[in-house]
Amino acid sequence: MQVFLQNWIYLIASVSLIGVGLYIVLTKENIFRIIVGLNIIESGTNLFMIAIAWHPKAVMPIYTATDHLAVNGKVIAADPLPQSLVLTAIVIGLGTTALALAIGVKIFEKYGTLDVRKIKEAEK
Amino acid sequence: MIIYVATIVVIVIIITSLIAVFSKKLLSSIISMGLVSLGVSGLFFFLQAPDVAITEAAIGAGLSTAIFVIALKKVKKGETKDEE
Amino acid sequence: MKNDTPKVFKSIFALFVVAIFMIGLFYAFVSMPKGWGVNVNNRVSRLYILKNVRTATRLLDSGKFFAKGMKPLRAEVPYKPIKFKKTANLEDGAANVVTSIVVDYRGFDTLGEVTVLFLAASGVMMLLFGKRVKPKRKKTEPSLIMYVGTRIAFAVIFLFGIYIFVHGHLTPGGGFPGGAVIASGILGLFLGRNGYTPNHAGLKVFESLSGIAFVIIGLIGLFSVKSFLANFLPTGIIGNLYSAGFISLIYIAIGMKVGSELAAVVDSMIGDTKEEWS
Amino acid sequence: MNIFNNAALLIGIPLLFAFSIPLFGFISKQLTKWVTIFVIGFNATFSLYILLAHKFPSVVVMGNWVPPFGENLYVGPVAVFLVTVVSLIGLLIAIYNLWAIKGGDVTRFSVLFLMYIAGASGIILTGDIFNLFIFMEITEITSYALAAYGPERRALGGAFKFLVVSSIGSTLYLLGVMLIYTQLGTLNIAEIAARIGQTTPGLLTFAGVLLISGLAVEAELFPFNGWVPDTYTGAVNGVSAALSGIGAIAGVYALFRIVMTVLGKDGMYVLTYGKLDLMAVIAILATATVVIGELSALTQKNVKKMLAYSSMAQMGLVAAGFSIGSTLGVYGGIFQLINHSIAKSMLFLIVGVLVAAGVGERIENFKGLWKRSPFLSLAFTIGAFSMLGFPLFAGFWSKFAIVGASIQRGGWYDFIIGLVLFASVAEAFYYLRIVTYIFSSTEMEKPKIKVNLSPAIPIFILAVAIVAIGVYPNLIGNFSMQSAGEFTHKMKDYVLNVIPTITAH
Repeated sequence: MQVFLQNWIYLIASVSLIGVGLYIVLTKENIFRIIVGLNIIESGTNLFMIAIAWHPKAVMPIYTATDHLAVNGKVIAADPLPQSLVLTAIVIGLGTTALALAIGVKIFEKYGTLDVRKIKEAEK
Repeated sequence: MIIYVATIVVIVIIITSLIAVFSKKLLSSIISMGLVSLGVSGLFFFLQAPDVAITEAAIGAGLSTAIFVIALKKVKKGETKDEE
Repeated sequence: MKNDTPKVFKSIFALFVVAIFMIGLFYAFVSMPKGWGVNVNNRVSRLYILKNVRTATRLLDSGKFFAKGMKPLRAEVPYKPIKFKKTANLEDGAANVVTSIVVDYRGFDTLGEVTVLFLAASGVMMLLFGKRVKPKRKKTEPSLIMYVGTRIAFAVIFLFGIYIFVHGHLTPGGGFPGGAVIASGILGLFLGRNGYTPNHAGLKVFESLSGIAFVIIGLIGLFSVKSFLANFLPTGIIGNLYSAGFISLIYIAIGMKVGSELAAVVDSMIGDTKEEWS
Repeated sequence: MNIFNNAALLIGIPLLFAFSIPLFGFISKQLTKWVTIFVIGFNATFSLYILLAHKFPSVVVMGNWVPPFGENLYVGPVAVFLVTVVSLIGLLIAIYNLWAIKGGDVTRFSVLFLMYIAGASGIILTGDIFNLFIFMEITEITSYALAAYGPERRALGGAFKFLVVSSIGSTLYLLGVMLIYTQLGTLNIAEIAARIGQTTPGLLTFAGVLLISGLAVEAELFPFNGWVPDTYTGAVNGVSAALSGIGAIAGVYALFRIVMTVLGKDGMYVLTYGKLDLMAVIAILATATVVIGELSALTQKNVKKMLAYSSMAQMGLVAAGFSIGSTLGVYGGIFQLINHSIAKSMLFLIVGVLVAAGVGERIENFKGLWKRSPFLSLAFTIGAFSMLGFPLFAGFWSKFAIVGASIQRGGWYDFIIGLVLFASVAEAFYYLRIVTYIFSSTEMEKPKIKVNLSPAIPIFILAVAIVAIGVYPNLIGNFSMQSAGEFTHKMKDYVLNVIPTITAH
């Protein structure tokens, strides 16, 4: 049971988050809801990237913290490179979210609605 | 042992993300997005990535949600009701 | 045209796309090697496993590097206790390996990342630009306790943010979360008092100067060590505050930049503006 | 491995000035636009120097870590040539912006425009697959913000659509990068390219599909280009010119750098590793793009929207040229890419001048334009003829090369080129329709249009460039041929220049 969970639980979490986010983006009409969906997709992607850098016996990649963390005389740290990539991805996600919200607020000021369908009709 | 805690967190995250899909109010869907971020940051900690966990908690769960709520307040000022 | 499609079809189509995507990812995960390990005794480098970068570079120059198999990717390596002594290069200068990667090996990425955040903030400010309109009186004024409390909390939060980004090379954290923490403290000030506005010109100058500082640190590297964003400071002993070369300098610049930038974003989101086009 | 670290200034100087433009903004708003011009001018001069002094191929080492360990920029023939073109066109559009950008937050606009050019240069220069993602984000974030700029409300809808599509695209790209990383443990393009044969074919195919769907958003290929018409129509004209002239170059470059250099096999015609030949997939997508783009453009009454659809179709043509996979095909693709950038950005600038003069964007408004402004009419005609591929105009040579390459390859590529040529007939129809409108006479006498110096200079230079390339194609052709070699001979011209000791697997 434990082995099964270790292998699969993080993958299930990340993939279902990506799926839920994609579903929101594809079906919802409210602009703010679409941005919520984009955020959830981003969380799922980050989780996926961290999960494939991990090993059940791994310790965190910090020298001063791992001094006494030998497992059976052997030690493995989680792969730090994907972690650094995810740091970057999180910050980029914040930037995109802020810009999208600014555009959304602007759209509400000018069209008086956040519904994508109504905006399309107003353009015609 | 910690994997069972992680499993519970994962179940909570998935349920919360489903709330984000089906909730009628925009505010509750935004809050559940923040909760998803918070749960994911907890998972990062279980996955031995404390740097990422702190960053996600501060940026993804904290500031991102705050900006969201501020923007939502700005939109609500208009008279038009805009729930789906 | 698209509006006439019933909601059910749309959901079914969405579910279809999502299902294909999820199956693909599951398939990919099943067929990939799992559980990447890194030996902490060796230094972090491209392969993180076989060798440290200096030896690897030597092997690379003599053409032997790629002849070695890439097999021992997941091998567990016998544990040797680490002795902290004076370090020779930045590679073993920082106690936090992720920091070492973020600022040193992939420092150029981080410069780009800071730029992305700066551009997003600029975009928000450009879109919400206009003449400030005085906010209407709120129905509920924040109470005195809120007012005083947020101000006291701001001092503590500010200090904590600075702690996070100064200790970026020793403990988890770094410039980005530190800056975000400071920005959330400023957000508290907004909530504590109606009509609070930070000093806009000050924020702008602060933001620009810390960004310029980052690039200039890179340019100093280019002119002294002959490579953009190269370390030019001594690296010290692992675990000391004054170690890890220019990492802490860069993190201080990043922290200040991110803090002032996010504060400006919050400010332009909260304020009401009326745009005018000449 | 030649090292030329000073080329890092191509990214460093724009960043330095982008951060300091808000400080210049305290002095004067007009000054910030001049700073933009100065910095892009520096980039153009420096890259022109590298091109003419033949400082390439060389590698720029970042942070003193040699290529497979740290990050690097690769200054190869493609990179130098495309960066030069990008910064020259960017310089001309920046000169146009001096006159066109007035209201709103001009300071921030200058920052964003400058970083848009620098981000496109970064995409072209970088030698690291994740760094490519960062620069892609820089160009995309700036382009959402730039596209949303302007007094018109339709700009916002287009910008939001672009944002949603391309942030999903970049997520997919990131997943693809991670899948490759799990197999090879590296992010360096040269090393991945050399060792791509070691990966599992199934996983590689899935990763390739993810990478392509991420990159096709900016390269405007068929299922991912729904944002193009709205965004181009809504944006201010200077921005539309930049999006179609500069963003397209960066997008197409990134797509084919990944597909041909990273995933491709060396050979007579480039094919890709994995279970599925991704070059063939791209050929089909490109054909679909051409057909759909041209047929949609045919029905448009709004000139700007028509130009947007036409731009989509031209990108399809470029991708079709690249996907033939031979040196001649890639040569045609690059040549067409540059011709398209020059002509399309000029057409958008002309529409901008006309709209500002109160003429309007609809086709009927163009009636009798010849009487009102001979200069603009002539320039528009030159651009339209270059798009059509008339002899003695720039577009002729590139279309000729693409057709020749596809005939040389034969097989089912004959079918593709047939469809593309059929679609070109539609293109001829709608461009000639505007040209006849321009030269037809009207009864009513309307006032003449006065063109300021600042928009006139870029339009004039671009028009002269089109005619010059048309008369003397080797002006661009030699460099294009040189660049095409880098795409089709990846080991000899790319990988070994970056990591000399590596062996192919």
